Amino acid sequence: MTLNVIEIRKDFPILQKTVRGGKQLVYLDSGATSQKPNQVIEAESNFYRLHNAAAHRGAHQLAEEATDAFEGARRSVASFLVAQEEEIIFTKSATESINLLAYSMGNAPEGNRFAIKPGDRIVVSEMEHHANLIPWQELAKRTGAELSWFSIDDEGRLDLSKIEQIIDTKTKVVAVTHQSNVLGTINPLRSITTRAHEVGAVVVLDACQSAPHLPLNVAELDVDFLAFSGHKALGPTGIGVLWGRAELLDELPPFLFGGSMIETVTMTDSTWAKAPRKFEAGVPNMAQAVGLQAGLEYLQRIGLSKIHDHEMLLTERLINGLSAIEDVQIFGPKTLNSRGGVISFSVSGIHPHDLGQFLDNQGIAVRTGHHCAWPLNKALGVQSTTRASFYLYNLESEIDVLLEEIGSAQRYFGTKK
Amino acid sequence: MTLNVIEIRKDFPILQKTVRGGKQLVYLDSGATSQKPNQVIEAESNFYRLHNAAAHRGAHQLAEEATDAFEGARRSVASFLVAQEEEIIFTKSATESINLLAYSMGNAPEGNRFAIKPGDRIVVSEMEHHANLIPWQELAKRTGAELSWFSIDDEGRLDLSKIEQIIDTKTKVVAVTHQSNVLGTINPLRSITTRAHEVGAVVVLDACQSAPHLPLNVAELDVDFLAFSGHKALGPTGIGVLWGRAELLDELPPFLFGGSMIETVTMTDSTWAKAPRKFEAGVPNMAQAVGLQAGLEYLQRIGLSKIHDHEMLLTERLINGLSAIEDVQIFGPKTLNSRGGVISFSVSGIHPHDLGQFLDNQGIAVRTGHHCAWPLNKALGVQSTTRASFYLYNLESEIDVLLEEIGSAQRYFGTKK
Amino acid sequence: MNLDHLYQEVILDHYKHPENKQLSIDKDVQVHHVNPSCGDEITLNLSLNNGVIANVSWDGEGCSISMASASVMSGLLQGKSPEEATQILESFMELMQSKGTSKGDEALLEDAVAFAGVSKYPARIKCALLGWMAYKDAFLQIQGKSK
Amino acid sequence: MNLDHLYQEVILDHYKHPENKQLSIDKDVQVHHVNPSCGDEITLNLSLNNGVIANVSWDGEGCSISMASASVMSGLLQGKSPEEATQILESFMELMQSKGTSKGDEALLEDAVAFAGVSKYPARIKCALLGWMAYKDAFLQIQGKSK
Ligand SMILES: Cc1ncc(COP(=O)(O)O)c(C=O)c1O
Ligand SMILES: Cc1ncc(COP(=O)(O)O)c(C=O)c1O
Repeated sequence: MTLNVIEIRKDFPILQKTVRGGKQLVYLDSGATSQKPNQVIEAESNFYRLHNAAAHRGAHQLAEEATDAFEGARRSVASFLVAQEEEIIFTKSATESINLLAYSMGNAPEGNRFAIKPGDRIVVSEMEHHANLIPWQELAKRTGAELSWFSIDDEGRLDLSKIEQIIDTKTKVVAVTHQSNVLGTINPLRSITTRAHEVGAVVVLDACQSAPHLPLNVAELDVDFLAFSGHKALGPTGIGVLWGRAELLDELPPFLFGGSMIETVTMTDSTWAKAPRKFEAGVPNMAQAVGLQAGLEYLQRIGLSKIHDHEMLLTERLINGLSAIEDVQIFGPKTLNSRGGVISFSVSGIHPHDLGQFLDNQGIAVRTGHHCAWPLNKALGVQSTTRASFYLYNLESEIDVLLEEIGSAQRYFGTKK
Repeated sequence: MTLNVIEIRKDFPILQKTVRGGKQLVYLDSGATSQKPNQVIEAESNFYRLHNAAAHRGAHQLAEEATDAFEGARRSVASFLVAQEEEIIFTKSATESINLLAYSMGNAPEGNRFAIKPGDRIVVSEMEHHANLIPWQELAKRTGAELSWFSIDDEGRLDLSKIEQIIDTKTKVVAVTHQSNVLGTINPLRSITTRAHEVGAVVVLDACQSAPHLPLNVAELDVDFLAFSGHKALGPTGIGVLWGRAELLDELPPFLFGGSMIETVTMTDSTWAKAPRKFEAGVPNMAQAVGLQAGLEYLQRIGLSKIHDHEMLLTERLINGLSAIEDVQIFGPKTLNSRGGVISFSVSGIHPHDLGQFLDNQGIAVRTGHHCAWPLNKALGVQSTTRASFYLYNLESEIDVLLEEIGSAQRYFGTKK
Repeated sequence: MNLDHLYQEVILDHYKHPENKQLSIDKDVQVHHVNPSCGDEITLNLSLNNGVIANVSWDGEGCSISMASASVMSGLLQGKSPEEATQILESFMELMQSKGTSKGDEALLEDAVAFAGVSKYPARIKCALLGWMAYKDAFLQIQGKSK
Repeated sequence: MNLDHLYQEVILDHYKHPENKQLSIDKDVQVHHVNPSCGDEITLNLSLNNGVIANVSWDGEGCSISMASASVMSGLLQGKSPEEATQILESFMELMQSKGTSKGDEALLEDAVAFAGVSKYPARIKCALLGWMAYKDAFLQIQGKSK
């Protein structure tokens, strides 16, 4: 293991916490939200203590400092994604980022390349998080477009065999997740982007589960828009990112209307500033942007490849361990290629809620339920699963504790002697 | 002065700061954003250090704690507005709160009470901040409704003389500000709400400049929706509030789509949770909600009436001082009744930007420009103004410093000997 | 924390051997409820006869708490008058909101007092209430119809 | 900080006595630019003749920095070839981005080097550039037309 996890853990105050009557916290729910290092907490606090003022409004020193801090955070996110500064839009969450796209496209007038009309097609997949499904459902309903989707195969991978029919020539948008938040599957993007661009569609990537865990480079990914949430990437709550190609952001109409996104305003008409300002109405979430910068810089200092490798070590250990337990079913790829550190499973005879409760009682935090991917659960033929998800601060020994306590749960609920 | 400003200032670390080469900061830009007491900074940090997890998702102890913290913040905001808990929606800002309303109304199907059709009317005023103007402009454009507005009179007050014509029987929405962020005018709401309700319209109140400075009670205000931003009320950036009457929120369609706002989801259709969850898609801005709670509790501990009284003392001192300077013009009410602690003015021969720069150089932070209320500026016949705005941490001596330095600026720019 | 406070014997027994867990054809209404946060679901058939609850049958998929609670509820309400049922329902809801401070009214709730421990786990209260809310909804629908 | 670095004599002089601040009828194009963050605005008329800038006239309302900068710009570019003007424009923009580290190329920028101090005040750079950007836009429009 090349990651010094013991050292890393010292930066995360919450990991020192005990729960449920003195039990050491074992946090295996980073897929829901990551914990925060002191560096992030301090960055946010220091913004308030030293530089707080309304960015881009006012010519006094604090306003200058706040602007510098906020725009510095933008540069940092741009470098994290290997993108241009003006291509980074700060939102409140990935959910908002994707809704922004769907609403902005809905606002596009005829003639605009994003205008969607009856008969056009929007393509998603069966493994989407609700955040990358429902905004498109609703856009389809508002515009009269048709929603189509990729199914999943037995291993929990996208079935791309009918890609030419699914991404047909009427397709305007293809919105897919980079990594499934339930299965851990990392999707092969090249064939999707190639086909989408062939028919003139834009590709929207939900990078919520990949941006915090893998080195990304938007040019190499060849997608057109990308969204992720700060809180899953060591950053604060209340901040998300939308990246879009500069020339596309240029043409995309705005979403939220208000201060700072305008060029001129009269009582009846307004014109818009250039991106990214066009998409950032109101006094922005400055402290959160600065906190996110600290989080992303922390990740880059450790190295995203190293973090991914570490997570794959843990993943291997858990997959092997689970495979050795009778009555356990793993959903999603059982091999390590093209997957990340998210493992969903079920234990026969024990409902995920009960398993989760038992584990919680032992100090282990996992997630149970449909993980905001209800259609995927239906495709898997289950109502809910138990999910363990990892990050740079997880120890191999935590996997062992989890495995051991799954056995204890089986004994507790009487499904095994 | 019943407020112990000296003691209060000790809670605000940034007020100890010096700027522009050792000058004591005089922060007179709270109308743009307020400074934060340690209590708020700590509340946010402590959430990350002790309770961080995804609220409403997962049954482990941290998730329970995060849920409690987030819902506790909701209760606190409800008590601040004397409202019901389920009536409080957390957004990222007042700008989002108002856009939420405009988009949700735009999403209303025929038959829904919020459905807006060609020929319907939306009423605003000439003194609106862009955040309470452009979302309605755009809604009008999308739906074919007509936008009408109240003008202002010579004293900078709403001209309600034609209220019956302006709020006509086709009016669906009346969106007005409680207090102007440029003039300081506090608008008389009773005649507006009475007339609006008479014709079956809902009243949306932009309380950005009032909620942080006046004791509010939504029932007494008799409005239907109310929006304000956390960052102007001692709270963190990245959090806003939308309050709406329970029965109206019930009928209002959702805005952002994604996790946690659903009841059921299939690939083609979804149904929604009840308010407030229906309007809070995604992992919420939990730490910011908790920080806002600390901010509002701080305000309540001091007492909002006392805060308002204090600000009026400062306002009186500044109005008197400015009136005594030759070549100074005040925009907005020159009397103290129905106004708050926001004063815009101009000094002949010195452009607001130059005045602001000069004051900044002396450590005084004021705002200059159109203050995101461009149409109001046109109505006033000016391109920009200089604005001083106060809060509980401002000292009378700071007013004196401002007045003195305006004189110095006149000498510096040669408009006075 | 001792998990046994949550998972009482009674609960685990009902989970393994649920009562009335087969939809009866004797029904005035049928309702379907889901817990949106986890996907647990229940279908419930309810019939009234001569002013008493004649039949409560159900089917569903969910955790031990939700299934056992539906089982206990179905047995408890059978044969009761709507007024008695409402009283029981209210008493159960009160217990759920007690945050571990109440043991429940055993005279009224019988086996359902076993769920007292759930009230200490806020995320599980919805589980325990799933079947009860389905009953309440079904009853209101019958009432609505008869008007 | 010494404010005199920002408000050079030259700047205040041009502010009080601006050059070419009256729209000339001799124009090939007219452009109107605003600074959205403060509302400052400028209207600029530009004409080319025989491959040189024949006339730059303007009118506007704004702060000392924006008005003085437009004044200096208009005098400086008059009579220059478009190539020379572009060189001057680029040099001025570079100066604005120098964060106080550059004094500016006086041979090229002449009086415009007085704006060097502006580069230390990020919020004011847009003021100093308002007139220059209007010129750039106007020139591009003329070029576009002639194609
Ligand atoms: C009256 C008024 N309305 C709306 C807003 C918008 O608030 P925010 O930028 O926090 O969304 C502001 C402040 O900028 C304001 O003063
Ligand atoms: C794959 C995926 N997409 C979208 C989201 C939504 O992110 P958020 O709730 O932060 O907006 C999540 C996380 O909840 C996710 O895992």
